[in-house]
Amino acid sequence: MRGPDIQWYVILSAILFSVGALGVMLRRSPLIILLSVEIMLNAANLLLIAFSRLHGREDGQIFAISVMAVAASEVVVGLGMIVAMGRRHVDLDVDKLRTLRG
Amino acid sequence: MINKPHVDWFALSPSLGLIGVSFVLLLVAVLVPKNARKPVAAFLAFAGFVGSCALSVLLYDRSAQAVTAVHDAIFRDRWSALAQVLLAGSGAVAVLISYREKMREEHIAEYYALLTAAGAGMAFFVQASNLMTLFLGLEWFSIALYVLTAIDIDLIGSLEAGLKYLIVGAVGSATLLFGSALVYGTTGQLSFDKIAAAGHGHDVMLVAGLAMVIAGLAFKASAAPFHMWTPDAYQGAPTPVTAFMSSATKIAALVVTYRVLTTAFPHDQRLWSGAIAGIAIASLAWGNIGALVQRNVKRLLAYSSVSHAGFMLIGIAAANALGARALMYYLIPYAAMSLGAFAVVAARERELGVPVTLHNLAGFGWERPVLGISMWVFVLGMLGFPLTGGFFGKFYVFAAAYRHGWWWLIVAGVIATMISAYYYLGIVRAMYFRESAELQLAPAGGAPNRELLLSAGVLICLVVTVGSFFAVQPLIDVARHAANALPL
Amino acid sequence: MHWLTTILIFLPVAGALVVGALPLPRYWVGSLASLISLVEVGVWITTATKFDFGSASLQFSQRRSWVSDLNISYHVGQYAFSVWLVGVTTVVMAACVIYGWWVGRERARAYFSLMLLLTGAVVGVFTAQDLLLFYAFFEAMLIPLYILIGVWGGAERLRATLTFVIYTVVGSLLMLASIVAYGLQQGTFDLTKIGPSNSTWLFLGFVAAFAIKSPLFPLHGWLPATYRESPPEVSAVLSGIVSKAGLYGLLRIAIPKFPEVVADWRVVLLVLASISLVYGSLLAWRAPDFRGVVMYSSLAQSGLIVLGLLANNDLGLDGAVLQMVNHALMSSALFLLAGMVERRTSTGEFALLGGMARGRPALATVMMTAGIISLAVPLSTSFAGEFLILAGAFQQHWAWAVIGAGAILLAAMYMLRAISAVLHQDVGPAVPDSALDLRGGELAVVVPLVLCLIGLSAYPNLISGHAFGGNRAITQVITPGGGYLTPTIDHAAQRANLTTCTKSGNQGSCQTVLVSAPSGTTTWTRYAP
Amino acid sequence: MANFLVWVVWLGAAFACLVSALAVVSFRNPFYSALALIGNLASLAVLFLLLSGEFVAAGQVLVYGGAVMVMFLFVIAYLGDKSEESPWSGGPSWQIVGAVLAGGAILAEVIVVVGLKAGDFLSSPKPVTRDFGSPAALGRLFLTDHLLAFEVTSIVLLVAAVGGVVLGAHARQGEDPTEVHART
Repeated sequence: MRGPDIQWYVILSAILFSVGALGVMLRRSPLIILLSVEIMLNAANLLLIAFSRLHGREDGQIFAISVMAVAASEVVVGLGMIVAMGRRHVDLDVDKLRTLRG
Repeated sequence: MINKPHVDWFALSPSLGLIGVSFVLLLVAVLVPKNARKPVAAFLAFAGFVGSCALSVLLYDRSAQAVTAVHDAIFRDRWSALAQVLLAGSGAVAVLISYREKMREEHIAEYYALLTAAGAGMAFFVQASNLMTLFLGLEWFSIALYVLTAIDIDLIGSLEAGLKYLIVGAVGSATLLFGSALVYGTTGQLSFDKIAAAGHGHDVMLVAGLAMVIAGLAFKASAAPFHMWTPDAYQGAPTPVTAFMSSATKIAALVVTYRVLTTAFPHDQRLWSGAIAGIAIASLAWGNIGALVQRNVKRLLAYSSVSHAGFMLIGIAAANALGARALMYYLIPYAAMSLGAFAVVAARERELGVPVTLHNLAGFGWERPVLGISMWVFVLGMLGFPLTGGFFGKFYVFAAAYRHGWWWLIVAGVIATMISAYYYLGIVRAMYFRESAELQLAPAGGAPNRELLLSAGVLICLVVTVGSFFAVQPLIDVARHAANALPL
Repeated sequence: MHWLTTILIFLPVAGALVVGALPLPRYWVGSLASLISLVEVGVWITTATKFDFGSASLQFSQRRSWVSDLNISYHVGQYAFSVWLVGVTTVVMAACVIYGWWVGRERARAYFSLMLLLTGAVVGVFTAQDLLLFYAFFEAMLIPLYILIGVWGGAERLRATLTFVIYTVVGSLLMLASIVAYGLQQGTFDLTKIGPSNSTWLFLGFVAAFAIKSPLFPLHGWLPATYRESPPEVSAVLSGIVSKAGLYGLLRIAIPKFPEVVADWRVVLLVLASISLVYGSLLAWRAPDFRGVVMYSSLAQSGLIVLGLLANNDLGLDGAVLQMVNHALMSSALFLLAGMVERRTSTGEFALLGGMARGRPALATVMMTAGIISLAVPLSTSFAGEFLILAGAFQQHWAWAVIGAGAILLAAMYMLRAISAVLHQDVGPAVPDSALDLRGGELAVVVPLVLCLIGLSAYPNLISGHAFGGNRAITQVITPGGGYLTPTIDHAAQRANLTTCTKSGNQGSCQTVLVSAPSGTTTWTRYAP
Repeated sequence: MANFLVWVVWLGAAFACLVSALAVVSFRNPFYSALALIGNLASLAVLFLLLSGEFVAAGQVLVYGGAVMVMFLFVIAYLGDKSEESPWSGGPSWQIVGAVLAGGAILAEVIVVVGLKAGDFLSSPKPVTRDFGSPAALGRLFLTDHLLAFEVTSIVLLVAAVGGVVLGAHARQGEDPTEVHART
């Protein structure tokens, strides 16, 4: 294969995953958290496709396509909740969501 | 040329049947007139779960030989069939509990459709035999559960719980996915058997993948430190949904965890044994200490479910046949106790119209003797007292740990149980030792109406909880046959 | 025939279910429960008359496999000493149930149902021959007690139940850990088959549970709050019957199953027992109220009985069993009397009591009799019991006997002080003139207990001579090399099969040899396999 | 030469990918974050192409870049100002420390893993034919080996759609939903 080895892809995807994870943990807007989750899923997808190429097997790509569909589903549900909350004039800040307390 | 794979419809029947019912329920949402929608939908959902339960029993009977079906996508064996029986049973009881729940009438059919879809997803999930079906099954039921948690969209708490559950759940599944990708990268295989056959034990990348897979599954099993969503989601979700989540999700996640670990990673058994033992201890500690300070009963039970995950993980950490048996057996009374306890909470909640706390449980035991005694039995069962299956559950788990040579796990479990006595008996104390008059509690809207369906659900749970104490041997035999499907 | 034990356990349990489920008025509930508890006494009398006290073997036993996976079975049966403990249980429980009926407890269905449940659980503890079954009954006792104290107890009942439950749950969970390890190690949970173990940790797990239940110093912290806040008949059951479950556990499990460990720990346990005895007596002497005296005397008596159990000879064991029965009767009678006094005066404080003997002959007579017997005057049954125990302890070392004798002197002091503070002296401010003498119902409850004591005083050998069958010979000898001998006695042939075990590391090896019966050797009574 | 070009493309795409990902998590306005994510997805699609994943790359652009992100943008536009947040401000400090630690741990773990692995295995991909990753090849797999996965994916989408419908219902008239805390 020409170009970079698979390990460069793996490193890239690891960094992406970490960036996404940091976004989830540090940001408070549910929308941005949702976007960060997408980055994490995409990092995993990159990994899947890279390994699919490594092993010369297409099932990794198949997996990646399913993941896209699943990610879209999560986005639908997540956005649905965010919209519902927005309609009810709730402050969209996960740190301020304190209705549920022990 | 496209050669369609042979599809073992029978192996798929428990989940297919349920998802079929779910589709029918979506039609009901449109076709059946509004006033008849609730009973029709509830009945269909109940029938769906019972039917799925029956199919799972048949599947159990006819799957003595463990095989994979539909091109290595799913397992057809007794381990998954038994889990499906439990899942479908929990679902049926959840329907009984749901019936009188106050919720939006116009979405009642969708509610049951999502409930059955979640059940179907779990039934599929426990059969998963490759990393792809594992991930898809997980998402299938998770997404349904996210919506169910948030379904009471008039309550901020419900939406909030749904959103928190979704975010944490999505992170969990992304972790699982990344781990799966690493495993796939190391071995070039997706299916569990072949991952094991590829034999890359102790490969660094595989171990990293394994760790992330365990973390991802631990999110679903709400094992510490991946449990942070549990109290919020359990508290905010409509109580019948909480009941279903607490029992069914735990069944699905733990059964699959054990399956994945033993089937795909037998070479790394020492590693994952240790990791699971660590998670188990963390769950025991966190769950019990967290529960000590709770006043809200749903939240308290949520923390207790974290600690129960810890107990069952002890069975997994033991990594022997006894541990598999212990896990399967433990799940039976646990599912019943957890469903039953939340059902009782639901009854009290409907009666008072406010969240149930230890404070307003006062006098409940005397006002509603049957529910009171049932709750009493459930919490004693969770505490692991004799005369309930919870006792033998703990006993077997300890026995498995002992067989593995890890007496310190027993010590951890014993200490956890001691701590848990405080808050479990606190529930009994709240129900019996105080009068409701003394605290001036009054039912919202007159005397509580008799809820036959809910009481029936509670009684079923009661019978299972107590029955599993007396009928240990038959249940253990069943669990043993189920565990034979695993390469232990 | 073999069903008798099972009936003894499950008759009250079934009765509890009936009483709890039937929607009867309060009076009828009480009478039904009393009837059931009396029938239970009748069943026990039948058992006792059919029991062969000459045999040391398990009788009326029944065994059903329960969890064949781990060799757990429903195995119940009675040894001679269990018969006596079961008997005293049924008698005391009947008295307490009838007292509850006479007093007219609120929420009668729940109350009597729990009392009957408790009866079944305690009888189960005394007859279970499987470790797991034993544990199940042991824990099952806690459930009704928790509710009985928490619902019908005094003002401080919430705190009392909390300490009580924390102590007992901690103890029994330690025992559970030991049971798991012990049973899996030995491959069976059957008490009649399970072999001895030499693990100190397992032993301590069992001892912790039993010492808390008994109670034994320093694990008696739950005692004061619990005994003061319980309804009197529940206190009677607790100190009379439930504490015996702990002592029975030592007798049946901790001592015979861990011969080597007991040998190593004997002195420690004897010291603890002595401290319980002396410290309990002193506390009882200083106690400001009637219940306090009875309660701390229970601690002292537990210590005394443990002294007998660990004396490691026939005398001590016989005395211990006799004293268990004595104490069950005495302490339940005294707690019931305390309750009766409190009903009249609303207090048990000695400072507020006094002079109750005047014009109340029945109260004075019954209380004097019970008190005199419990301070162990010569010719009384408790004198017999304590004498046997001290004689046994003397054979261990004279110091134990001295301590015991001293404590018995203290017992005389505190008991006389309590009696005089209630019955004699000036009329206390809390004693109204209108306070009645004991009524018929109360007499019907407490007089039978006192009569049992008087009967035993006439013939204590009924128990002390019939607690371990006819066998009077050694079973276990700790050899100087650290091994131990386990003989089984063949009486017809007048010889013993001595199994010699030697220890090397954790593994022991055994060989069986035949020896002639070593008569007169002071060692251990074979009372249970 | 061709090898050099591939390297240049890879570096460009990887750089764009990282920068856009960092942008997503640090923008104040979710609108810009979403736009940055589109850039991220596009650059990932380029990487997919380099890995012979033509169909996946196309799907990435169409499904993600098209459908999903448009949905995001609509929602953000609908919510307006409410969705804005000042990033990196406040919040419990332990949370940030924990997050940085966790993120760093994940990163370090994987890099160490890969660093240790560096060598023969990851640098010798199997040779593949020209139609590797083509729609036809993937389509065949979807209908044979991974039939079930395909079907289940559609079920997941359907469940999500039902969820969207349920969650999208309007609040009841005449009730201030913030007041309704009956259960919680």
